[in-house]
Amino acid sequence: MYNINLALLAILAGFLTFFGALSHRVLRVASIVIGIVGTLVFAFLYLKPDTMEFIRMGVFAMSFNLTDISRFFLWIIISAFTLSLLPLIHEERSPFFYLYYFLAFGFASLTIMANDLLTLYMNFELTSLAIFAILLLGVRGDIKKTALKYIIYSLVGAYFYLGGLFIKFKYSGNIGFGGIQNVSTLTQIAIYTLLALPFFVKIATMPFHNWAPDAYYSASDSFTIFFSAGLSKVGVYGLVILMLKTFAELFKSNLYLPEIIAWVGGITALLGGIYAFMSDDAKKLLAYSSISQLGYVLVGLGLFTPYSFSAGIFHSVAHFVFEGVLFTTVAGVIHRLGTSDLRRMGGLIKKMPISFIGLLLGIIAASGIPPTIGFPGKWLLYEAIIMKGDLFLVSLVFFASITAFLYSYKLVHSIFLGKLHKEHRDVKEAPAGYVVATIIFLIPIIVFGVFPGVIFEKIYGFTKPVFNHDVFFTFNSLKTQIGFVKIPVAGIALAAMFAFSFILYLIAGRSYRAKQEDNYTAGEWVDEDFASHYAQEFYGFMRKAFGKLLDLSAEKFWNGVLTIFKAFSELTRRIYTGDVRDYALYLLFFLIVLVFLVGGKL
Amino acid sequence: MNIESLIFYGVPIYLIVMGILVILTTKNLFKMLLGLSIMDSGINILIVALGYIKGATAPIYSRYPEVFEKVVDPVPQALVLTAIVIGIAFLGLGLALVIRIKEKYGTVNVEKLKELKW
Amino acid sequence: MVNPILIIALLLLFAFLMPLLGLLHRRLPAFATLILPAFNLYVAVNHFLKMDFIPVVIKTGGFRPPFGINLAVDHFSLFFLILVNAIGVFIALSYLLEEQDYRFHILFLLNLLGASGIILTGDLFNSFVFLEILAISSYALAGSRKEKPALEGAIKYLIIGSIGASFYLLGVFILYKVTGTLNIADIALKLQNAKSGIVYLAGMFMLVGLFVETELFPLNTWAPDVYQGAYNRIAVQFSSLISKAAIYLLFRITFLIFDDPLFYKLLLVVGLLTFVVAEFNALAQKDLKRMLGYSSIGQMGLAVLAFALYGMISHPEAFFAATLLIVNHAIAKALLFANMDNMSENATIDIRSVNPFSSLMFAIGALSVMGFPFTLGFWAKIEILGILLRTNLLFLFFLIILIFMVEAFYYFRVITNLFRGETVCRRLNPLLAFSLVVFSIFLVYQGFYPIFTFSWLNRALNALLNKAIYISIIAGGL
Amino acid sequence: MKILILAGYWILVTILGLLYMGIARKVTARIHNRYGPPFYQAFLDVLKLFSKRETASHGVMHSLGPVIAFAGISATLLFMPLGKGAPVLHFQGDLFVVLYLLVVGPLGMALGAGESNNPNATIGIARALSLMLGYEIILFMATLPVFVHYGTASIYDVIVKQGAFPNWAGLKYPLSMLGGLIALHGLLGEKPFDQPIAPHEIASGPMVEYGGKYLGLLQLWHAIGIIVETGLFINVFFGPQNIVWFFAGTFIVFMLAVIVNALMPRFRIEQAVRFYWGVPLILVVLGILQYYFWR
Repeated sequence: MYNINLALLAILAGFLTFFGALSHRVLRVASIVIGIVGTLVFAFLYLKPDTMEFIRMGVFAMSFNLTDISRFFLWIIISAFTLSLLPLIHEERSPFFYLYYFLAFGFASLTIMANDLLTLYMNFELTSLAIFAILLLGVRGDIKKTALKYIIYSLVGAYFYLGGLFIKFKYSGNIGFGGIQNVSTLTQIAIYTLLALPFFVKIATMPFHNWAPDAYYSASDSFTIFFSAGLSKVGVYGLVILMLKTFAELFKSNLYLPEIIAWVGGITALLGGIYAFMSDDAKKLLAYSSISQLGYVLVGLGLFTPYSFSAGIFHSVAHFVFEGVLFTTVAGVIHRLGTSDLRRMGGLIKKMPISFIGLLLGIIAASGIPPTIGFPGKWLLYEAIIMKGDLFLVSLVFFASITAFLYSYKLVHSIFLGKLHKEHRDVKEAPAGYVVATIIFLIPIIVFGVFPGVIFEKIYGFTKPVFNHDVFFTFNSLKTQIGFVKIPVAGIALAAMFAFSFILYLIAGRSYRAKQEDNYTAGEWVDEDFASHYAQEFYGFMRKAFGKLLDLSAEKFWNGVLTIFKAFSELTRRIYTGDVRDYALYLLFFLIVLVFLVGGKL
Repeated sequence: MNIESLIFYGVPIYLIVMGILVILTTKNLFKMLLGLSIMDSGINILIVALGYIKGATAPIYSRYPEVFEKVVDPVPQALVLTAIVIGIAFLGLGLALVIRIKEKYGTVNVEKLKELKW
Repeated sequence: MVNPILIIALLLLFAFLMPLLGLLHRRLPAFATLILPAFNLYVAVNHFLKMDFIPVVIKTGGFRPPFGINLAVDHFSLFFLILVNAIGVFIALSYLLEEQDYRFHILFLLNLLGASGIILTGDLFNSFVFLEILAISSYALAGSRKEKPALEGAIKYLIIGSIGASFYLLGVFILYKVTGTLNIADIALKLQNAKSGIVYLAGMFMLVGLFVETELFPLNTWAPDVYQGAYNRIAVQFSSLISKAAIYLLFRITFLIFDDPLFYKLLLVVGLLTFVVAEFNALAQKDLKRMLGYSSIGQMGLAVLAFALYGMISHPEAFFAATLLIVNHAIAKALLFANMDNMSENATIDIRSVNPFSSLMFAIGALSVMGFPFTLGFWAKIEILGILLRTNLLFLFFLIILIFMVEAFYYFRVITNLFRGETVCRRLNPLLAFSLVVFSIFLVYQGFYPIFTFSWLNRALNALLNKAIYISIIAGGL
Repeated sequence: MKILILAGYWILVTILGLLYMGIARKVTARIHNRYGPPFYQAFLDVLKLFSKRETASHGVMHSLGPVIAFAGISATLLFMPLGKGAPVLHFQGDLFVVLYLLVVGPLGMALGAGESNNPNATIGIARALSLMLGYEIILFMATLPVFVHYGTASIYDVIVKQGAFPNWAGLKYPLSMLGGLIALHGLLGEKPFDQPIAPHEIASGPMVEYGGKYLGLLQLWHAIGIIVETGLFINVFFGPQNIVWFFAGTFIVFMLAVIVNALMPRFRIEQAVRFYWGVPLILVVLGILQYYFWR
């Protein structure tokens, strides 16, 4: 059994679901379940390291190889995919939607298994195309514009990648992942930039992030789980593989490149966080948070020390887990409420307790509070940057991490806390698929938060050959030259103190349940209709604090670029005046030019 | 530059230039086709003139070999014959199109024929 | 093996017989137009498979080359013959059930005759005649739709086209005057070593004529109008048949006769200008067919550009890329333009109501033109970027990539609109749908596994590249 | 045994924290030329609050909020060394553990207050979180050169390595120390940075719906918080060599804050944030530059 049969299986399951969705609801659900089970069974039983190639054409052969790195990221994608299929059961969509969904997964897995740059490119493009098709079946917002924006950003990145691929081929004579020898540093940096561009686009690094908020906003809600938690890992994988396999020497020897990339990541993390807490839509907020969190990943990868690199990869796993749970719970809420506008939610904690717990742990992890999965990565990242000695960068990253508290709280408050709206009085807990997915997501949040060594060991397997560094972790503790943390201790301390204060709480007298409107309102009478949910302009005052910073828009910049192109095209099309005499004149001029060209020879 | 070559080369070149000038200056589609035709004729004459050998006779098959040395090259004339036929075909077609255009647009003014542009 | 001269003869015969056939039965002309290209295709494929690499001379009137008119058949010309006739079969089959005047079928056959003749002939003047047959039937076809835009496009094409053709004739004659022969191989033989200035002048005159037909800037001014105005099937013919036959001639004589850096440089500049201007113009279009027309022009420019790079790198890969691009473009554009029949008339880029089938077909065609992976166009794009990089012109390399982005932008803009429009199921022409499916499957299958196209293309290019053999066999009069 | 010692320290800190609070009220009153409550008033308050028979709650999260807040700050305390030689859990975690655990408390309270359906509470929290954007980064950047200077991220190691009086890190990096002091002021929520509470504006913000044992827990949280927050500053910049020094240091720093608090009006929230991005930011940036160029 070849590994790439996983993709074939997914495509098959996609067609099955397509026809299932065409025929009957039950068949649709059944075929989705078959898809989940089939993918998992294959993944557990048949994924094994092997290489294969077919379609050999000259220097190119379509080759696949399941290395340790690919297997690592493949598992993330498989998990995100299967988990996101659970909520999908409840989504009634066009049959094509399911087909594209499975295709996106299939091509993404092929991308990760690719063993050379061109195979990677081909499958990467098709992944983008499948996502584009899914975005075309979006549910809200300006769908056309969103989908177009997504595919154009992706393609621009991909075309530059293609350019980089050729230049790499020119210098190294192959299109494998191998390094380039005997080339000046500047050329190498140029090649790296070109090759890495589509992956920067994929993980929505600023200033290539514009597609992401719109895409997450308008895409189907259960797809965004897979989109953020799973498909963004294709971008992370691409960066990892380029850095580890192709440009390791460059990153080790060059002083500036790692810093620049890390700074780009840091700025992305910060601005992403700021935009996140300034947005009033749940999905857009999560989109920006995803961008921000992937910014940390980029900081870690870019800095290219053994610690930071491991931290970056670990954090990408964390990103998968907590963005997964955040998007799942928010999808459940949107499924029940029919809106993603934070200003029209509120007070759902009593109606959707499991979703609340899921979201709560999700934001705790996203904020990086121990002992959740968000902590070890961030901890290691800070230590790594400090060890590298870039104090301003670590300050930037720390600043970015504060924004996480702001948007996290905004999210959880606007949805679950505050006042329950009248029309939401009969809202029920999210359907079973959402709940099950949420609960499954919660397990790794805690387990890998307390025992990060399990993941670090896998990461160590493929960073060791490059960095040749020592083991810096046990299964539950991390140690660097400057610091040490034993995570269960923090967890136990928290738990013990919680137990203690809970006892204090219990023995200190009864509490009675006050009605929601039973409030301190300075003597005013409050009834059910009183709009007391604070969700509009949550951090509105920060607009004044940030001032012009919020006007910074990559969108405007890219629109400007597009305007230049269009202006140029307006210019060139004037050549075609429509008057046949002009055309004859062109012909004559052209003839005269040609005659002049040969004039010297006559 | 003798008078002979002036006629041989000057006349066709004059015709070609005139034809092109007509195409470039007139607004009337019909006249434009005429210009094209004039230019075509100019080129045809140029070809014939280029193929001419002074003092030679028509290239007609003869039993006497000495005649062969004094015939002009037959190929250009064959070419021109074909070209003339082609020219007629395109002129006929062009005129048919002009009639159609007159029916549809009500005019043969090229300045009015600018619906398709840019 | 069937004598290829039959291709020309039968086409001409049936073109004359058309009125008679039309009298017998009103459907008969349409069937004749299907059978003839199918026969041609059979002959061409048959020859292509059975022929060895030595070109074959088919004498007419009993004269040996360099005298008399002869057909020179090698793999390269057969390859194009197959391409052109396949498109012919496609068009004839797709519109088999359409009610058309028999005169229309005459024009179609003449058009095919012109294209096949250009490809088969070994004689320069003969090529002029066929070029004119092709051109005149094209003018008529372009104007066959009795609507304002079609007539306007046709008359513009007619004027520009006949000026160009006149200069082509002049160029041919000058070559004859210099070398004393009209046989292409013989001319090549005689001009092999010494080319005087007058030969360059002749070449330039001929190129002017050919640039009009191959839609190269700045002589392609008529093309967008024709694409926009004519019937969709005529647009298919223009993008996939007429211009492809003309570009064959351009490649053949440029490589064989004017094999000189000056010409390659000229083609490079012209190709690049065509590509850039056309793609940018396509970006600004509102009318869908006009946009596709500009895209067609752009692809022709790119093909010529790739071809011209041979002058810089002297590597057959340039020809390979150019020809592959032409094949891809012929098929993909045939798909796109024919698919326009399923869409509303005067469709703009904001097209809304369309059926899912035609959206899919449009997407496949557009993806192939853009060179998306797993379409035939991908390999063409890879090849072109490959040769661009060989030239060390990094600026050019990135310019082309930039234009690819522009191309992707305007195509995806339409695809987005197509897939978001509310679906209206128009009645499909079943035969058209069938041929669309065949072509799209070909594009995708060849994208996965392009061995078939590659091996045939390699054979064709071997024939083109073995210039010495071609010249010695044909001019040597074997 | 170890647990008993820990518990002892914890009780000591709680008591001292409450004492600080009482003294702060007294000092403030004296500055305002009032008599003020007795210095043990905070104890009385807490006792009173815990002995209330019945307390209003708006839901599970509302009840759990103060519990989490108290648990969070207590857990943080366990990782915070109380000067040199105080046996706490500092060897199990470093600065970043402390910084992140420090957030658990406010987060718990924010969650609890959020459920109360009183806009004042949420406004207070939104302000508190926004203010964090101001002072947290300053505090972090202020301590950074010290940690890097001693090549460790562990607070305890910093204390040990810097040693007694003339070697204080605060004297080596005076600009950072000054920036840190200003940041600490915001961390403590004293005027002019008391927008989250703002009693006259939003009715003491997050605490508005809390009474009885909840408020009691919050008071204890506040008491411990004072020691932990000032302790972080003292530990980093003045390396207290024993526990007495530690408490003396925290007391002095806290009293400094109280005096400033008594004399100051209140910023608007965006003014406060922008204030931090002005002079204090320049101070701490200079501090970091000092580390790079003039160690």
